[in-house]
Amino acid sequence: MIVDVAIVAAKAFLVLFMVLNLAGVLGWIERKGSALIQDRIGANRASIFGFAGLGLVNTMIADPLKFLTKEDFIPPTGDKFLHTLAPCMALFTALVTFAVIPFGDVLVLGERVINLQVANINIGVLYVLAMGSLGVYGIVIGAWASNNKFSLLGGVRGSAQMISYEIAMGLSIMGILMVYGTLELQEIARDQGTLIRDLLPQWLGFLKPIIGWLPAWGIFLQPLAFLLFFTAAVAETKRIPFDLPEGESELVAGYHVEYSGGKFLMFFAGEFAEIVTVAGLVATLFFGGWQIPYLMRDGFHFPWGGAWLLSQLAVAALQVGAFTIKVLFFCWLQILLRWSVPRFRYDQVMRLGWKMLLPAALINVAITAIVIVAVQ
Amino acid sequence: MAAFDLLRWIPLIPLLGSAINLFFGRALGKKTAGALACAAVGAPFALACYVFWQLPAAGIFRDTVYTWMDSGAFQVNVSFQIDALSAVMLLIVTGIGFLIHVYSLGYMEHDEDLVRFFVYLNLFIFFMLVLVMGDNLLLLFVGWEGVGLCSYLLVGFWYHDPNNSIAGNKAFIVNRIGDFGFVLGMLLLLTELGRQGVWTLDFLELQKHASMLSPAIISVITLLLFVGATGKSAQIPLFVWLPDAMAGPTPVSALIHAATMVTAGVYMTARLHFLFALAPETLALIAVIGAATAFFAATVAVTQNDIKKVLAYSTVSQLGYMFLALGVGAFSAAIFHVFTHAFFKACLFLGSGSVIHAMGGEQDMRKMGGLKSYMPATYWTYVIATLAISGAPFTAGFFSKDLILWQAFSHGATVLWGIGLFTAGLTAFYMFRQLIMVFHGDCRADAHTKAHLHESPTVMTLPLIVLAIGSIFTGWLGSPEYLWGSRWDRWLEPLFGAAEAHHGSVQTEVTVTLITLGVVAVGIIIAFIKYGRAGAKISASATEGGFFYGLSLNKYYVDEIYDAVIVRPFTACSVFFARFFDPWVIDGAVNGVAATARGFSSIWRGLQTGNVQHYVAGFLLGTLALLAYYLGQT
Amino acid sequence: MNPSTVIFFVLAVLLVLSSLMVVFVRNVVHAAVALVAALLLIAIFFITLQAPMVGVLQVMVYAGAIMVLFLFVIMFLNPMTPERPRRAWWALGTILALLLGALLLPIVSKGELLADPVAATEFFGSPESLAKSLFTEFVLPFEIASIVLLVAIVGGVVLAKRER
Amino acid sequence: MVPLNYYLILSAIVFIIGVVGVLIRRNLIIVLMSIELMLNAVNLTFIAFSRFLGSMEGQVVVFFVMAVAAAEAVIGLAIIISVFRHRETLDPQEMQLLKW
Repeated sequence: MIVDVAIVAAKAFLVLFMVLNLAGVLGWIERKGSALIQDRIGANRASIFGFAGLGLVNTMIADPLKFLTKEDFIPPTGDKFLHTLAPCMALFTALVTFAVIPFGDVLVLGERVINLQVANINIGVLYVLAMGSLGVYGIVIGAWASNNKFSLLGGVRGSAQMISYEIAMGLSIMGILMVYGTLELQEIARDQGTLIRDLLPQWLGFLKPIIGWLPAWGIFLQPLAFLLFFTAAVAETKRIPFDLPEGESELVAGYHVEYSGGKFLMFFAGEFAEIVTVAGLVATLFFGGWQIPYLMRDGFHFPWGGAWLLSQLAVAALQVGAFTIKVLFFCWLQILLRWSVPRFRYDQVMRLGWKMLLPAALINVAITAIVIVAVQ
Repeated sequence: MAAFDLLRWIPLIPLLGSAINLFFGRALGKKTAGALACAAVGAPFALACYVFWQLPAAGIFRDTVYTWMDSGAFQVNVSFQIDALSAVMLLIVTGIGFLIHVYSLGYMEHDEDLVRFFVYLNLFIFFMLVLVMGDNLLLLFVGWEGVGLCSYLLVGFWYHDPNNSIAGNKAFIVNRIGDFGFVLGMLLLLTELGRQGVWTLDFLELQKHASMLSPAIISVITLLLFVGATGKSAQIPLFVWLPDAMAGPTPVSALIHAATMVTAGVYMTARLHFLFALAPETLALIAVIGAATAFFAATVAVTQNDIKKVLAYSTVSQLGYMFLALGVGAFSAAIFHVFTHAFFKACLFLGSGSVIHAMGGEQDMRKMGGLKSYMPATYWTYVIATLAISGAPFTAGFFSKDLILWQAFSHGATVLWGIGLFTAGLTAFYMFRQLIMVFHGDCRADAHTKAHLHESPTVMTLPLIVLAIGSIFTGWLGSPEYLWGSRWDRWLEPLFGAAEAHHGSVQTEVTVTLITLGVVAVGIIIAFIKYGRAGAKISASATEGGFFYGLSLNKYYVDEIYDAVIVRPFTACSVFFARFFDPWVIDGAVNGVAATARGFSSIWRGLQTGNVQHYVAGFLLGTLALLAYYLGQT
Repeated sequence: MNPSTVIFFVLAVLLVLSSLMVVFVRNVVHAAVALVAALLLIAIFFITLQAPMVGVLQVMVYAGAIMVLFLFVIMFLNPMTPERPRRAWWALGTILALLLGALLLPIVSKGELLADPVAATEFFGSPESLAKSLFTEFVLPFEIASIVLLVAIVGGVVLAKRER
Repeated sequence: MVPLNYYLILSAIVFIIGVVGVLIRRNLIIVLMSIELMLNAVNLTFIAFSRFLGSMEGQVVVFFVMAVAAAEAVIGLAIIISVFRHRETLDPQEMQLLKW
């Protein structure tokens, strides 16, 4: 009993630690990446006792320190309680989402079977969506509590945008749910270990030599859903090109214009945590999660014959490593996106969400249903 | 009896034609709409011919479409039935209806409202077919009312002239009086038979059970039904609407007010012959009224100057003949006259229409004359039809009218026969008077009209020719026994059976016929003497013709008498009710009820505050009461 | 008192407190936030009652969508005029509500205490079981609900659209 | 295991609190929120019965209640917006034109 609790606590701590640190790393990557793209040096001032060589470490330490030592300003006409509650909610929802994302298969230690996932609940996907929908409160409440017109505008924009894109996001996941037939993320990840040749029906047998060797990852089975989900998820993180709630050039800083110090750090960290979460979700739903193609529990089994057997611990390490690399890749992709694309206009954001993503997601669901019936 | 699903299409096709023209007529355009309307009558005519051809083998065709009402033992079906009698009427309605539709294409060509005209006309055909094909009295009544409605619509067709609307109203209202009698008779029949345990209005059932009623009841029923017949068929005292109904377009006069609708009373009486045969008193009354109407209308027709009015009174007179035949029990003869009369009277009306068309709307015979040379086709067909209605030997009218007179004579109604005989002479006189005034002598029209005189187009003359041929040869079907025998009686024998036994010898019959021919000849000769001479005085007025002439010219002042005796007192009474009874008693009662309700609601309206939360509180109070009740129960 | 009862009472007290806040707090936004809290607490109750699917749906639909809509409208209108309470009406309302409580509580609190008559299975309350009843027995209400939602969408657009 | 009655009493209390809100508050948005509170109290009862009777029907009903509540909120808020545009008030007691 106590050991179980301890294992869960350890996993939770590990995940929290990783995500938060990754958020810090991402902060540095973003600075350096943008500098790279804009042909400048960037983020080279942080130094520890005059030593500026370790840019990553320095920035990771200096950023939080700077925020935490600044004055925590609350607008006198604002709402003190809600002003404090808002960033907590933003960070909280971003962090707890990661609880259901599996970062590896089961690890068997003696008699104990450890599921490499903080919480394995049978409605994991819905949980993700539910937490995502709670994320909007951080913005809305923070914006209102600041009692500032800019932030209120940002909050209104943010709530409308997030509600709009939640629908497209939920519907785009629907295709994945239909293909894998489960709401459990661990199950989804596990199902992606099979190969497409095992899914093809008799009358499509001629395709086996062509695409049969592909793993049954979401990206291959639901390519449209991936595009839709990734777009909607980026919109949910409220980053460029969807940063209308912040809109630095129009709303100054939107919903967090009245935030400073530690509370701003929480918004800041929440945003990066969201990036990590989105990356984890995309990896889990569409890119096999912790799967490495042809890696079974006892090692590699290649479709063209041959096997490379590995110990169980090595397999687990490989899986966790694969997952981490995938997550990092998608984090990098989002940052690249941010610095490459200009901001949408607000009506364009709404049109994209309601008139393009939503119908496309519905069509995807319909086509998926037809194909599933045809294949069965 | 054989079921025959095709029957329902006979009335349905005209109804569909009417509906299509009603909704899409304007879009289709005049030509297409007219062609459609003609086709919508032509197709039923073809069907009717087929039915007629098949009928002898089957005896009776029946097509039950659906159950209209089903109330306990009483059931009414929408069901069509064709027997010998219906078949004859069916052919008249569709055949002559088709000819008149074709004629209307030409006659109404320049009218703005041609589409509306054909909508009404097709609707009329539908209702008339329902009337003659219905297998029960109620369905007959539906058709009866429907044709009345169409008659009203068509009489007032040119509603821009208020006189036309008034004529339409008059036709409708006078008919309403007759229909009231009809409804009473029908209800009495239903309830009296119901009292005997038979709830039905079906003709065959009625015939089977008619003998269950007491003679007195049958007399009342038949009298009431006859009141309906006098309205629809323009008999004394309800004939006044028919001359006025001539305000409608002439094809309408030909179709509705000569050939088909006005014979509905005759048809109804013949259809219920089994009832009427059981009521000798009613039959006697019918005979007297028929003869009186025939004579009376003929005397009016003698002096009329309007070409259509003459024909209208002539129609009334001929209808009188039919009722005379019905009254003496000669149902077959009556229907035979309906049949022949339909041809020659339709021909006469259409001919007069052709004349009016040529004269540019002029209807006064005093302004016509000498048209013979301008419109030969119209003239010759008119001559044939005039000969037929006058009863010239071997024309249709000769056979049918002679048959009626012979039947009256042989049934011992010598006085009625005498009246009929004299009327025949009058008929010959006024018809030839009209022929001479319109077609012979010098043209009295003004120069402008004269310049435009022309023969009518083929679509109008062709029906005339067909009808003229019919005016001669249709009569040959019912020749007396001493010539080549009557196919007609044999055709209707299964229906009317031995009701018509011929009395008297062939010598007597020939003698009677010769007497009739003599009277007719005298009438014709007088007409030629009085109007045929060169320079004969055509325009006569009431003052110079003597007392009787004036009386006749003014239609015996019947309209004025009705106005004074019925219309004015009735109007005065209505005014009284409108001024005093309605505002004080009726409105007072209605307003009083409203005021009472308002008085009470003023007490309660305080509850409706418009405040939602008050309502919620009320809601809650109700819930509390329910909960308390529940707690008290357990 | 076993742990589950303790958890129940903690949650129940929180729920009642947040409900009271919804009704008695002056500030509309505070009330809305309190309602969100109450809804989340109810969702937790759902999950403890073996209805995880409905619980998560509660979070998604109520907390995630409906309440955001409320907040959105509150910010949109920004109604800052304070209410003018009427004492008499307050008293009446409170008395009526207390009466309702007095009548309702005896009903719900009497009768035998049911203690888990059915051993709830793993399957009970799962998405599969919910879907099974939804798409077999209740498929007609389900379709009707979709129509209701469609009508609501159209109605909402029509009502809130600024007429030109 | 917590007895069923506890849940029923809890939801009754929440329900009554909702009733009070509907009755006394003079802000339509809060009234609407109180209605949501009442709906949720009833939902809790349904779920509790569903659990203690071992029947899925309670959960299905809650599912439908949510759908209806969503529709109700949308329409209610739309009405509030359009009323506020015309009258600049959210007080239900000032919206009483609909009477005799």
